[in-house]
Amino acid sequence: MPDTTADRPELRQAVDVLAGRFPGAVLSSAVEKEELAIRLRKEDLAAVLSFLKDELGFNALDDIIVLDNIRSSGDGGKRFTVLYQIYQFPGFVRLRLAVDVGENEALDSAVPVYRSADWAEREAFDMFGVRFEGHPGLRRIYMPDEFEGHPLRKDFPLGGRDGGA
Amino acid sequence: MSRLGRFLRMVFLLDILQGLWVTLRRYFSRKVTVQYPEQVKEPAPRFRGILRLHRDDQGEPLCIACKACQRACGTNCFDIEGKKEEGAKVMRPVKFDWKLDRCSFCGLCVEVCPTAAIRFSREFRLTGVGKEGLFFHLPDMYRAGQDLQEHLCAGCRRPQ
Amino acid sequence: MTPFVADFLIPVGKIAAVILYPMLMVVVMIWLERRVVALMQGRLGPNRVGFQGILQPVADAVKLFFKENIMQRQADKFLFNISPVLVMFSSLLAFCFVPLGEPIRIGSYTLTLWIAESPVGLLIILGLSSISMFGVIFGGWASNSKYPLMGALRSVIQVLSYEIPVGLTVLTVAFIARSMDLVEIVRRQESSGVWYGFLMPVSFVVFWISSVAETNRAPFDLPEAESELVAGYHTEYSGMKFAYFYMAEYAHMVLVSSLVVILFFGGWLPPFPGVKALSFLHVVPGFVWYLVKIMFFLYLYVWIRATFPRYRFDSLIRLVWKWLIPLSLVNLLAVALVRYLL
Amino acid sequence: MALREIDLNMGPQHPSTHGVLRLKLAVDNEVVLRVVPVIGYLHRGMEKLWENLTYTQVVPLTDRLDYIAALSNNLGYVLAVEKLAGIEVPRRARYIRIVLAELQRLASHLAGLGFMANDIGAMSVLLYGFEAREGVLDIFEEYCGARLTVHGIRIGGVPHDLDGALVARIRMVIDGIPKRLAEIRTLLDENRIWKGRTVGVGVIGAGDAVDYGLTGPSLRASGVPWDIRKDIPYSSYDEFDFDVPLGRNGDVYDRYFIRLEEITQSIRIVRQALDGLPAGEISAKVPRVLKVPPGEVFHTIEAPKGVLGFYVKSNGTDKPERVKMKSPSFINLQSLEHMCKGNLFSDVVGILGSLDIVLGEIDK
Repeated sequence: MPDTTADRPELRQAVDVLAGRFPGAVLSSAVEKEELAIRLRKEDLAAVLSFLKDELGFNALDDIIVLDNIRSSGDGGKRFTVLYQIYQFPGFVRLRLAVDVGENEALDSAVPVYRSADWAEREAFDMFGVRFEGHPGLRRIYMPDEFEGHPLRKDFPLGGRDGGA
Repeated sequence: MSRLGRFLRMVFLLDILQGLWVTLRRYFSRKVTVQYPEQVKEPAPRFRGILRLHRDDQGEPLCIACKACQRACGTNCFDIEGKKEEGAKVMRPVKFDWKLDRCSFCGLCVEVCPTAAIRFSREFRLTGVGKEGLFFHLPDMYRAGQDLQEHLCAGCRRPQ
Repeated sequence: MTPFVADFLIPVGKIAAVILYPMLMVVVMIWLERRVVALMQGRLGPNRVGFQGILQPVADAVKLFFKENIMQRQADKFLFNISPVLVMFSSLLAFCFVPLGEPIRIGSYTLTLWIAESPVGLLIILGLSSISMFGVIFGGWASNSKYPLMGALRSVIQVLSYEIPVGLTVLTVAFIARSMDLVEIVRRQESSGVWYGFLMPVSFVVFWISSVAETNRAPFDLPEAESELVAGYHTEYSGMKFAYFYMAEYAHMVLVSSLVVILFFGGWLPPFPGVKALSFLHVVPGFVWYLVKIMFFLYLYVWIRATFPRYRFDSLIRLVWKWLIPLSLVNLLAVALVRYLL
Repeated sequence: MALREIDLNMGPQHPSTHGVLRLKLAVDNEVVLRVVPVIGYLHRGMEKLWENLTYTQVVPLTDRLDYIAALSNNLGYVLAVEKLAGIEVPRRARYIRIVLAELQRLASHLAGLGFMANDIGAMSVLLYGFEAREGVLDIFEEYCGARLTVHGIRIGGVPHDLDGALVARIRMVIDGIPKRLAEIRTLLDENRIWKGRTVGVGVIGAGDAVDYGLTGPSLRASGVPWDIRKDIPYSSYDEFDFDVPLGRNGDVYDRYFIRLEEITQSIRIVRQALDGLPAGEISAKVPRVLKVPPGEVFHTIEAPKGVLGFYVKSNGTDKPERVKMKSPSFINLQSLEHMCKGNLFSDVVGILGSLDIVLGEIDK
């Protein structure tokens, strides 16, 4: 099987360009399991996304993934990590951006950059309560509007709050 | 297709007639309907029907109440308790509850069973009246799926 | 024959027949539709109730009869209740004017196989079939619900459009036959020795397409398009009221098929009425010929339904205004010209 | 003006919403002004469940996502876990997976075409499609004992081998499918009503399609050559010779046509895989209690509905820390409003059908 993402020079290049353009934005970068992951500063997210799309040609967003770090972060770490899985085609390059966000903080919305982020962000909001500023209509997507709480958070009981049946 | 061809097709409704021809041909072709319950489509040998506990040739239960299936199950279908009788070599189940309503017939329990005691029968008729029929206990587990064979034979109207 | 029989029993019997005959055809038609569509799709269809499932429609009717009649609270009560009746009534009434065959002579008494013969029978039937569309429109509107309303709206436009080519093509028949009396039209076809369908194929095709559209049948079944409007104008109806709509649709189909047969395919005449060598075909009673022809067109209805996708609203309107109406106008002109010259 | 606009509720109980989708439509008579999809009626919290199950126990649950193509979900998840755990799958198992996955694609497309045609009013096509699909489901039953929720792929390999009888059966079934396809094509391809309902309807251009994140046949119908099987081959897809059919206009007709063509291509791949079926093991050695080293991975496959992705993060135990599924239908449904705006109400059902969505996958 051909190696698709492992240590391709363009990946390194992308990181370098990014770090050069946004000094201090890239907190860390790593290639793990043939996938490039970049950890970003929260404030730079929107700018980095539009830079990646417009100038480096990452034309599509796969998905937005939220991780709840309540058990692992413990002291001082931020509650959520939001992952942006973006890619470029043709000439497949895949990139994962990670942004840490606290429970009461909001992220810049990616909708102005990637239209497909609309529902993904609504899902993240619905399931975890991560808020996105500048989203054109951030409301629940799966759960009923009057639902309280965010079911995918680690502290939400598996069987539901009434214990499940 | 040429312009003229397209025009002729349009005026003489060729596309319409072709469509009618297809359905007319199918009108006389073989039908796929299986007239259940008179006819039964026989399930495949590997069909994942109701779970059944098997015995060995001597009629001894194969199950050793190791609870591997209970652990493997993703939907908590099983509730098993074993007991080792005086002088017996292995444990035997004294309680083997299986909840059909929770089962998704994924086959993880069958795959982990070390003695091949629990296996799928080909019984596909899972419905019943009332909830009681969905809870299988130890004696039921040995009988499960037994009467399918007679049913199949009645279905195809072949002598047994 | 006593006056009692001639003046009372026979008319009553005829009236009963005019109700029973369409209903019987409806039963056959519902069964035919479900069976034929199933067979064309590689299935068997209903085949358990009665011989080959022929009693399935009866079972359905019994079920519907015992079902609860649900009416929306905001529905217009009067119109909601009257519209299924209107649809059914006008369809059945039209059958009074449909001749089923030559009069039968019993001694001195002549038994006509129609209830009323009118010099303008054709017009009356067309009028009545338009009235049945009022039932559809009222029903859709009175339901006070969106899907039925949209179904009714579609129905209005469809009827408005398709009445025109129907009227224009019927005129050509009237020109040739010099009559609007249905019995007379058949007799003219007998005397002229050729069915008008072969004389005026364009008229026949236009009339047939338009009447499929007028009966709300696939591929023109927009007012009740299942995958779009749920059930169209009768979405809110249940029980017997729904059954009225359902049966009326089939009764209408039978009516339209009868009209096609009478106007274009010689009614109860055997094939090639003018050819002497085929006169042995007269052995078969006219009524049988008539039924065979009707069944053919009913079968065609079902066949088309099993085959084609549904028209979209705009292409349906385009079809009638850009193709059928100009075509029927030219056709009318041509027929009139031929008639004038000959 | 106030009266011209009607709010129309389509679903969650409606004949052509493919499950429990609700569309809030604003229509002006028949013209669609706005479409707002409301989803979540089938939300079962799969991702929450997965976090509380072992890696092996998750597999049968993925069946319930896209239940029209359950096997593709199995494959997507299993590949992600294997990548994370560093399990090398034997070549024979990879080939068997491809046979199964392509058969599944075929079945899914046949069903999808049927639903789409049924929505547009050609109901016989649905039955013809199902008849052909039935043969494929019979193969699945023969192979792993279930027809719909197959659970036909395990971590490390496949549960059963393909024996000679089954191979012969598969060949027989796929030899019969072109005939059924020909019938469908005669009924629809040139039919004037079908063309009137599909050509130029629900158009989405290449640029918009990419921007909306559209994937799968719906994206390729807009002329974007993007097929994971070709571009990032997984599971030995690079050893096969097949074409990626492309559309030009991105309308409903193209989406219909792409699916037809992909069925033909799938048959080609299945034939090649059966011809070149390598000998060997059908499963790698996987410990009974699979503990995956800490790490994270995002793996995508080309499912019948589009690009299906699984993000798996492990914490070193036998249960995943987080599994996130990128479902193609979820993303594809977002572009519905773009396609429907300005079209007629009748077209909404056709466009929805052409997107080939499955609510089990959207709602997770």
